Amino acid sequence: MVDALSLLMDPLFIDIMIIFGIYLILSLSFNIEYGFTGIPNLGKVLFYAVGAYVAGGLAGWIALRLAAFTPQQHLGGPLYCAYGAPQTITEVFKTNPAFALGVFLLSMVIGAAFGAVLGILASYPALRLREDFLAITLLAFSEIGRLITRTEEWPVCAHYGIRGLSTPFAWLGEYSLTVYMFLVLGIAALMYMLAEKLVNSPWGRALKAVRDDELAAEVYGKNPARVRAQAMAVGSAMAAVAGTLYAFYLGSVMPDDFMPIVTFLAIAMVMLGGTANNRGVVVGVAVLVLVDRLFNASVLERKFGIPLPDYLSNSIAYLKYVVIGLVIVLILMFGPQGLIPEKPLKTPIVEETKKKLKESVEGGEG
Amino acid sequence: MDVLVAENIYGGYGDSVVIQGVSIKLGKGEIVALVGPNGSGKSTLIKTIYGVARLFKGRVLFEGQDVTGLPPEAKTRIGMSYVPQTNNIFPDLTVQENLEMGAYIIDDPDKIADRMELVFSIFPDLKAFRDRLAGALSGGQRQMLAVARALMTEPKVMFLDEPTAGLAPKIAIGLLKTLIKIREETNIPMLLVEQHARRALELADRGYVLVSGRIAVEGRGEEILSRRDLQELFLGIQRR
Amino acid sequence: MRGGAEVLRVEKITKTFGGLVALDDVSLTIREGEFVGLIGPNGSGKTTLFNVISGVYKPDRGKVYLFGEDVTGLPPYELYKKGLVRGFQIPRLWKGMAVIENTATAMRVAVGETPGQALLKRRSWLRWEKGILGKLHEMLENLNILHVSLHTTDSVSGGQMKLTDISRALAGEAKILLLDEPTAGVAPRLAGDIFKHLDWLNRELGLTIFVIEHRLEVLFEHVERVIVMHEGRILVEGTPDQVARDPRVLEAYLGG
Amino acid sequence: MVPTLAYTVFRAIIDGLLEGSLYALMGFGLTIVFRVTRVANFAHAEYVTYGAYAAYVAMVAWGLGLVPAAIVAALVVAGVALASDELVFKPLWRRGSTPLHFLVASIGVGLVLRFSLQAVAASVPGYLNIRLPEFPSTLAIIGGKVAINVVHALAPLLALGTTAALHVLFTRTKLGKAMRATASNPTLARISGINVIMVRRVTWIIGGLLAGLSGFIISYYIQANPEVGWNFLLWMFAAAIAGGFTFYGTIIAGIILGVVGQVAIILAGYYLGVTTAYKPAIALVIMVLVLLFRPEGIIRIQSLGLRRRA
Repeated sequence: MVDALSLLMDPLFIDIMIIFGIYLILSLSFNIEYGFTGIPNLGKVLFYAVGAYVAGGLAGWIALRLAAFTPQQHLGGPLYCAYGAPQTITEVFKTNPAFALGVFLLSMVIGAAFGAVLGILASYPALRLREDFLAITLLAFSEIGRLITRTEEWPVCAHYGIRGLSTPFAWLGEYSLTVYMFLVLGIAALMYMLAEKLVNSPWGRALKAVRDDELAAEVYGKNPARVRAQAMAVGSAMAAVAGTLYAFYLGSVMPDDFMPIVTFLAIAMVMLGGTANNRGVVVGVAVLVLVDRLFNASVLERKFGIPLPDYLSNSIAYLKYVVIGLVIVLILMFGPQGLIPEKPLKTPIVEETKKKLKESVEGGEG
Repeated sequence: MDVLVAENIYGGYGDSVVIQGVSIKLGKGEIVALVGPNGSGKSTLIKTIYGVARLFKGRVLFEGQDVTGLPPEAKTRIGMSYVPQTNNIFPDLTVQENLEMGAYIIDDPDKIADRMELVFSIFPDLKAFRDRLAGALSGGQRQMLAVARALMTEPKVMFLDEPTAGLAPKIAIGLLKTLIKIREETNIPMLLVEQHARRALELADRGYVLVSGRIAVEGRGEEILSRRDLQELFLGIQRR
Repeated sequence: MRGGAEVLRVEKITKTFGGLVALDDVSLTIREGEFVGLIGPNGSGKTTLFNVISGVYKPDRGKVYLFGEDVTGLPPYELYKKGLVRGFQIPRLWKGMAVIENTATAMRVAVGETPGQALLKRRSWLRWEKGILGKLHEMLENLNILHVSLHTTDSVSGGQMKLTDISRALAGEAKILLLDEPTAGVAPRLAGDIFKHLDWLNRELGLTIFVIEHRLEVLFEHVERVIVMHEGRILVEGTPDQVARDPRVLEAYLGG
Repeated sequence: MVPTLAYTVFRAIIDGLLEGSLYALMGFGLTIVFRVTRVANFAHAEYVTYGAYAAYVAMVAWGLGLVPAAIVAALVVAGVALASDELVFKPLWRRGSTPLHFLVASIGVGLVLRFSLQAVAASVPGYLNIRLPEFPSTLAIIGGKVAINVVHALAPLLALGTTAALHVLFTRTKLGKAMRATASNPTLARISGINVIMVRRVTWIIGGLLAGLSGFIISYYIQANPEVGWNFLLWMFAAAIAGGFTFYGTIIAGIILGVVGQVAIILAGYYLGVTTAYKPAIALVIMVLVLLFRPEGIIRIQSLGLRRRA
């Protein structure tokens, strides 16, 4: 009992669980787009960033209004970029539970809405381009986005970023992160169920139809442009939710947190687990989040007492990306289906047919 | 001795067997036409013999030697030359470069030059356009180039898959006449798949009529054309 | 000759690719309840005509009318809504999906095809799926692919792929069905069965069918009217007997 | 004010030519590999980085001169490029992977290359930021303001030289023609008896050689780090895409992109107050616009007639 409690308060454990939850949502969203619909959204991180920035901007702005904050020295850009703003924001989080919880919910809703709209806009090139060029275009979109966040003070404070956020449970003091972990895992579980319900449906079949043969899908009444826009809307809204969770966890939103490598990580997770299989994605995310968090010198040395030679302690943070790159390559070469391959969608058409076929086999034997 | 003998060929794609036990042969200097209604498997037969389509069963002998299962490029090296129906030129290369690539397996430059001269004497049009991009040629010129490219390898036998497909009648007949000319000058035997059965049977020495993956009739061209059941044969409506 | 109101009318369609004239001033009419065959040598423009009718290509000139309505240039999914379904010569199956899923995806879904409905109208589409199961199983049973209905379509045999494609065309609940060589690559006996099935649909359900077919033997047994194309034009039109006896048809096929 | 602006623009053109030559060299490698093997190779960026590091190691650790270092860089990267094909892309091609799979695999290869270098650089002192010890000397100073360095001449000359050499290869040699033939119609190339495997190898080697040279120039020109190639990735794709993946189109598009990028950002800063931080956006926007509205490219040189077909 004591052990369980200390585990629940353990920063590394909390960190792994929260990152797992966030990446699970991000990877599920990539799976809807890439796995089910065949849109290679190499710009995934852009929509993740949208959620994070909406959360940061909204929380910062409202908190400062509540605290009637006036900057001593204004640096340009919105109020929350001002000197001294982060401290004030943190203070409001700590003292005003209604604000903290309210702004969290609001950010998720507005962030998801922003993500969805942007996703629909970004689905436009998917009509005109071959898959590989589409991938490059979407990657370019996300890089343009990052360039803007790095450069513009309004509304994102440029390289200074939006700081001073906290978890919506900051007012709980030392239990804040533990409670937040449960919230993140809860939302991730909800998103998993949502994703499962969404794709195991006639809509899921429409997605796969557009993925497998667009012209045939058209002949049977599916409008590929609409189907893709829907997939991108759903996927991008989910990615934005993941971004919101990330912002409240980390407490800051910085442009360089949204490099293409985040997208690549999500790709590796989906491919390892199994494209077009949400259960597989859970496995893929679990494995690679562990790699991501445990390939860390201070964790290995201080936490687990594993001594590392100097050259490893300097380089281990980079080696994890080597592992991720290898995962992508090896999966493509030796098992493109991933650990858990794609299966027929779980709708009555398949489930009842399974039963019927089984009965007829048994009947035949008897 | 026959140059090419294909015995009891079963061929097709994936797991569907289109050619159902066909045997054909090709003698020295012979032009043999392979005709038949749509979907009867003419192209598939030629592809199966050459090794582009899947061979399920049967044997291919070339100059008495068993070449069954040899990959297409190896067949090219031993003197079997193939003109595919489509995508049969390098559109981004000039006419001359196309011919050079046809002669890729020949190392002796003098031999290539001789070959090129021969080809240009047969196809004077190509000589005029030698520096033009093949992709810019007209349909008829493209087909000539395709045949010319295949001739560059010094083949001992040629497989032609519908060289006149999509050509206007006059140009198509011109091309077929050129094939006769090639035979006169080089004595290379040819296996010719043709949609236009009448034209093909009139010029060929012998013909096979393929119906539903089987040989329905074989014989000399005019023999086939004068048959009373020609209509049924070519429309694939066989009344037994 | 049967035939009621006009279902499909093609008026003076011309379609060129580069310099090549694939369709040259083609006009034809298909009436309700008809079973019509389209034949002609390779490259005569049959598949291009189907592609123009079904919205895959836009014609250079001319009009396509469906139930009297001008549908020229409408995308295929709009035509599907109006009741036109077409098949392809080489089955274009959704290869990552099971056989039965391919069939089900082709059905006219009432609800559940958008993300919102998939979630919020769950009960309603679940009911729909359970409701159509019997019909679906019967159809696959008839086509003799029920036993492989849970295999993905890239893992079944060529013949079964063809049958899956046909099951899809049937599931589309078309008012007019365009089929491009439904028997290509299937065994002769199966080809006969497929046509018997089409004949049944045509007679019993009044489905209008327009079919490209190379196996004239089978085709002529079932259709009441045959249209012959040659070099992008309509050469002859008539009953199977008339067509089979017409010397122009033989010349077209021999390519004189 | 005007003379200053004029000098600034002149400076921008000089720098733009240098950068453009780099985009051309890198984009060309991307193009040739894409044309022959259908791999849209993200790892090409990493080849460039490896070129920079190989040149540095050759000069600092082995004490070689500038020219031998350039040769070492080219050869090492040719080896790396060839190895990535033999180990990854060729096996994938054999099992019938799609172009998208190639692209995703190349991301994986890129990650492996970049971060294993990153890991080494992090544990060897002095390797996180490198610059060749021999600095480019000044060739001329124009108007007392604009210094033209050796590297400003070197890059365009190298680009020109390689173009000329490749032109000879592609039009005069059997091997070069076979490469073009394979790019044009792979099936017919095989039927004609062309050794497509050999063609493939040579293609990767040439792509690698050019990337290695580019990396060498970069580390001669600016300070390089393990991410330096990655920062050029979208520029090289922009050059290849604007050039319609034609051989000469890519080279010309690359040079134009370099000059336009530099000049446009200077002018935009001067007249509109846009910061130079937006320079990469020019490449990105051009690339996206070309892909969306003229996917066949804007500068397509057909004298060698290498058109891109769907």
